[in-house]
Amino acid sequence: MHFTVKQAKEWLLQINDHMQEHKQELTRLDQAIGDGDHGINMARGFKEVVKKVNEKEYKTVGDIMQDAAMTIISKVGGAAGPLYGTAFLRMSLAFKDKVSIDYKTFTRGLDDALQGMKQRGKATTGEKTILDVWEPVVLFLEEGESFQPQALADTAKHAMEKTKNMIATKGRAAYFKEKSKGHIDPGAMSSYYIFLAMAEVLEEV
Amino acid sequence: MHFTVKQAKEWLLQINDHMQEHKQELTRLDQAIGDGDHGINMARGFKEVVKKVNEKEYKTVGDIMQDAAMTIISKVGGAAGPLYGTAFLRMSLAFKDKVSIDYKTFTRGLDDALQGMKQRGKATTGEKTILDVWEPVVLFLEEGESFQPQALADTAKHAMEKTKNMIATKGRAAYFKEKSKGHIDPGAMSSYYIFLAMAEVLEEV
Amino acid sequence: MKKIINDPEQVAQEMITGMLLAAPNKLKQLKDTTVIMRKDAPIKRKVGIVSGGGSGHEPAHAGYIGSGMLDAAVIGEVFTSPSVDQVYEAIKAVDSGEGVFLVIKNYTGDVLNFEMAAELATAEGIQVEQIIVNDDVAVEDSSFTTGRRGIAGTIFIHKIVGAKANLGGSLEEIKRVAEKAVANVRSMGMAITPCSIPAAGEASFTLSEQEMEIGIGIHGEPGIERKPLATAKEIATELTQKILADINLQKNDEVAVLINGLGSTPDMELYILNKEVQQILKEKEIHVYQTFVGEYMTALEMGGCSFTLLKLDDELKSLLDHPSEAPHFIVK
Amino acid sequence: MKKIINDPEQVAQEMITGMLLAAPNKLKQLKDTTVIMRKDAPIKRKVGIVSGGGSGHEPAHAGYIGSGMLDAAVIGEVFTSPSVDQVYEAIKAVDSGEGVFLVIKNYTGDVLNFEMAAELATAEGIQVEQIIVNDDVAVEDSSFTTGRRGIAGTIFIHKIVGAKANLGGSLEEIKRVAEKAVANVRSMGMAITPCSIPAAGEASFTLSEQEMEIGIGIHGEPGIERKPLATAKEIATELTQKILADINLQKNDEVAVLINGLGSTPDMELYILNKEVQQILKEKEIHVYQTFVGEYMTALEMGGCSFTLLKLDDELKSLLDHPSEAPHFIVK
Ligand SMILES: Nc1ncnc2c1ncn2[C@@H]1O[C@H](COP(=O)(O)OP(=O)(O)O)[C@@H](O)[C@H]1O
Ligand SMILES: Nc1ncnc2c1ncn2[C@@H]1O[C@H](COP(=O)(O)OP(=O)(O)O)[C@@H](O)[C@H]1O
Ligand SMILES: [Mg+2]
Ligand SMILES: [Mg+2]
Ligand SMILES: [Mg+2]
Ligand SMILES: [Mg+2]
Repeated sequence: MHFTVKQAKEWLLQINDHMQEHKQELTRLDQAIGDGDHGINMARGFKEVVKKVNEKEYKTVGDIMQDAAMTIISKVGGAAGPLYGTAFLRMSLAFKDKVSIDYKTFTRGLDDALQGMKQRGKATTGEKTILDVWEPVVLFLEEGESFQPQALADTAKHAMEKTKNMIATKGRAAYFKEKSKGHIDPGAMSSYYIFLAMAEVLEEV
Repeated sequence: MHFTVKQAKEWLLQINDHMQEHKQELTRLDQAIGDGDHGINMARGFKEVVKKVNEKEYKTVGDIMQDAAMTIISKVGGAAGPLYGTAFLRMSLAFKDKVSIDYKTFTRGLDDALQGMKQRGKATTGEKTILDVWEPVVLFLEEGESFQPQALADTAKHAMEKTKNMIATKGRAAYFKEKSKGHIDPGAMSSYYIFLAMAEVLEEV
Repeated sequence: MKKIINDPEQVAQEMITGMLLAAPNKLKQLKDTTVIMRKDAPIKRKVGIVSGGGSGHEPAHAGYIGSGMLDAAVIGEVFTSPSVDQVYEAIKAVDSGEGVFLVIKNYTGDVLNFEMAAELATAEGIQVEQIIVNDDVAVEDSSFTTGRRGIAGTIFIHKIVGAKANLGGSLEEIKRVAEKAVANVRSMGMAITPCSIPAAGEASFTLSEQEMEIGIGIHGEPGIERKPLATAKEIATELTQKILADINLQKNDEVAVLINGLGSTPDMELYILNKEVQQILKEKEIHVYQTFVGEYMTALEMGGCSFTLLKLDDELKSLLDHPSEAPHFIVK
Repeated sequence: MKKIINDPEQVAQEMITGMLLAAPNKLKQLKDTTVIMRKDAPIKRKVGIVSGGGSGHEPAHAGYIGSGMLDAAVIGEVFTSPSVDQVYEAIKAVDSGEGVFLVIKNYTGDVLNFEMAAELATAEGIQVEQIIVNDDVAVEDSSFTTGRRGIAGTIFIHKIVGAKANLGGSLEEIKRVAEKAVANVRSMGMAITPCSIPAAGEASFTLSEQEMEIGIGIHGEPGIERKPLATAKEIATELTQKILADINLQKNDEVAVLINGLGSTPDMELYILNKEVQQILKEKEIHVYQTFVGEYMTALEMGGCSFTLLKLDDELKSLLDHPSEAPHFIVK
């Protein structure tokens, strides 16, 4: 099974569906330990991503991922915008000129994305952020040999839930210190939906 | 029976007691059909009147009324300040150099006060103001021949209650138009307390 | 009622102290009064300009003290006109021999106290003239009422008379431009949340979560109508229409626009309202000479706004453009 | 949540339109962006100064655009950093060849977006320098956090770097005074009522009728402590003590003081707070060179305040005194 332009596009559409549907849930979490805009930011940004990728025909996965990255960077704003934007930009570089991507290349692209976000945000795992979902997912992919959609989604979900008991040391939630415990990190949750969307798309193949 | 410096002073002290006690009631009425400061204004002003007249020994009723007038003018503020201030100033002129005031002089002094307020406020009776208590009281005094404290208080009370069904055409309550109906005018109520205090003082004589 | 204060009975006094400490080189307090004035007043060969009223409308009026606007502001208790003697002291303090001009908002309390003070000053040989500002179109000017209220349009009157005085205008000339400006200024407000007088301890009125009041006064006096909270566009349309219905504005006429916040309405919302107002005026081909957006005449922490239009001719334009050093209305 | 708006998703865009319509002779919008800039930018032989961040803090930052302060402000959605490309466009637009200096408040979103934009601009051959403002002493600067937040002290940084740029300072010289100013500025805030982001539709946090929160951030991020609402004097004492504990101020040192309203706190209360602060500083024999009281950096309609102290030397004093035409910080 390979990841093609068709899957990439479906992935983006599916992410958008989740962001629209869970906008309020994400915002509520960000109200609890942030400034209450994460759901708004993600819903606004991915709506624009869908608009953008629906306008064009893409030949390569790299191209569609690059348009997604640029739209995320310019439309999401906040902390999540440059971080997710960096992730998609790194994937677009890893998938450059490719029309179909195999498991290994796909895994490498996601690891590039993770490393890009780590550098950009000067953060590491355990700080109650996006990274706490991306790293377990990348490790899971690196251990496997082919796409296992359900296990992928489970990994992301489990990772997201683990952020609940973490104390934030990066991002706005860090101001809440110990009080940030007891709430799932909003960025971790939006990352979960990104991987859930991926699993749903891979499932259909 | 005559009205002397002693009674004049007791009158002012008694007015103050009523204003402190009914501060919130007056303010509530003014909240309903004004700007909510009448009780605050009257309580602040008469507290100062008492402070002032307690500082000095007075020889004439005119003198103590003049100090009361000047204090009201400078400490009450709002619409009530210049109006009541004018009333007490007119009384002080009518009682000038007098150590003891008979019924006729007293009545004339109160009529002067009423006329002074009418001129100052360019208002007449029936406009749901202070005047709607003062005029009936002055008429009552003019019809009588000697002090009748209880009847005086009843007249003032009755007059105050009649303002409830009036529509205000002067002062801030005028902005409420028809809606001003159903609430006693705050100025009418403070005037009632002024005459109630007077009756209480005369009663004791 | 939640407030950052010490003693509800002392708010006006303590505010005055805080104002003076913030601008010790520009302002002084007239001893034993609640009068704040220019440190350099009285100004030789200039008519003195005095305004004032109850406090709770900040920056009105002390924020408009400065060369080109007011010489003194007389500050009352919250929403309560200052008393006669305070106004009288202010008049005496700013008179340089050229006389004193009073700007009075049309409320019984203000009118009575300022007029009595003017009588006292006149008796002392000081020339005093005055203007009563009644710009609020929410209250019809009929025999039914004491006349229209004075609201945010007062700021334009301060500017016009202050400029005229600075240019050496006599009391009579100042009175003439003041009357012209008042004849050409109209305002109207609306509220979405109430305010509370500190000493009263509770809100002056209540509005439900879905309600607004059109035409409300700056002390919470009622307006024309309570109705469901509308959009900025609808609100702008309603207020502008009411104002335009009352003032004769033709195509190509020029106006100054003031979008005033009543206290807790963010600048963001005032700018959104401004967008709508400018659109409406543009459609009517009324030319906007200058726009002011911000808090100019507040009602404590009331949520809401007022709009003011001042119809301009060349004279009013040049007076509006005249330099002012008043911290809340600086013109270079 | 009661707001005077049209569409909660469009508030930032509509506000920008309203701002431009209010000052068409002074401001322009960079096409297809949320960047507002001086109409006459780029200014020849002057380093361009760019600031910005989420909206909802008005008059920050667009109110500080003008000769002597900012050349451009990049405006994000409410409480959301503007994106990389917006900042990048602003940098390109104000560069006259002398380079561009960025003033960034220390929030992950702002830092990431501004830094990525700076990288892009540097790659295009534009010289870019920056300062990260972190004046909020409520959050200790430990490894536990992402560092202190940037709040109202940012306004002083705008003033200092804007003046230095106006005086012909190079990027390096501007960076030096910016670092000096940031090293000498400290702030702290508190809230009594919350704010709500229009698109969220509900308050970001709740406080009971008797509660206040000390050390709150300008987006409603938590502070140090929730406790019973205290008097102005107690609040002033607590905030001032926290600031003084963090900055080395000796007898006879000179400071600028900023008493900032967060949105719905009336000027009256800010002046009462100022009275208390000045008293405390006087007792410590710290000399107040200049005082600013008003709304400089708000959090929508939040009720509350922040205090800022900027320790001054001769250089900072002269930069603070340098003329500014920015409408919300005019200096003659
Ligand atoms: N340095 C960082 N590295 C990785 N993720 C981060 C970092 N800082 C914040 N985040 C993530 O961003 C999320 C918040 O995004 P968002 O609400 O859109 O931005 P903002 O905090 O600017 O309002 C957090 O929940 C967290 O997961
Ligand atoms: N023109 C007037 N003549 C007589 N009484 C008046 C007039 N205007 C107002 N009043 C009285 O003043 C009262 C209000 O006084 P107060 O609340 O102290 O002043 P303000 O209206 O300035 O807040 C009214 O209830 C009314 O009785
Ligand atoms: Mg957020
Ligand atoms: Mg009243
Ligand atoms: Mg009053
Ligand atoms: Mg944000």
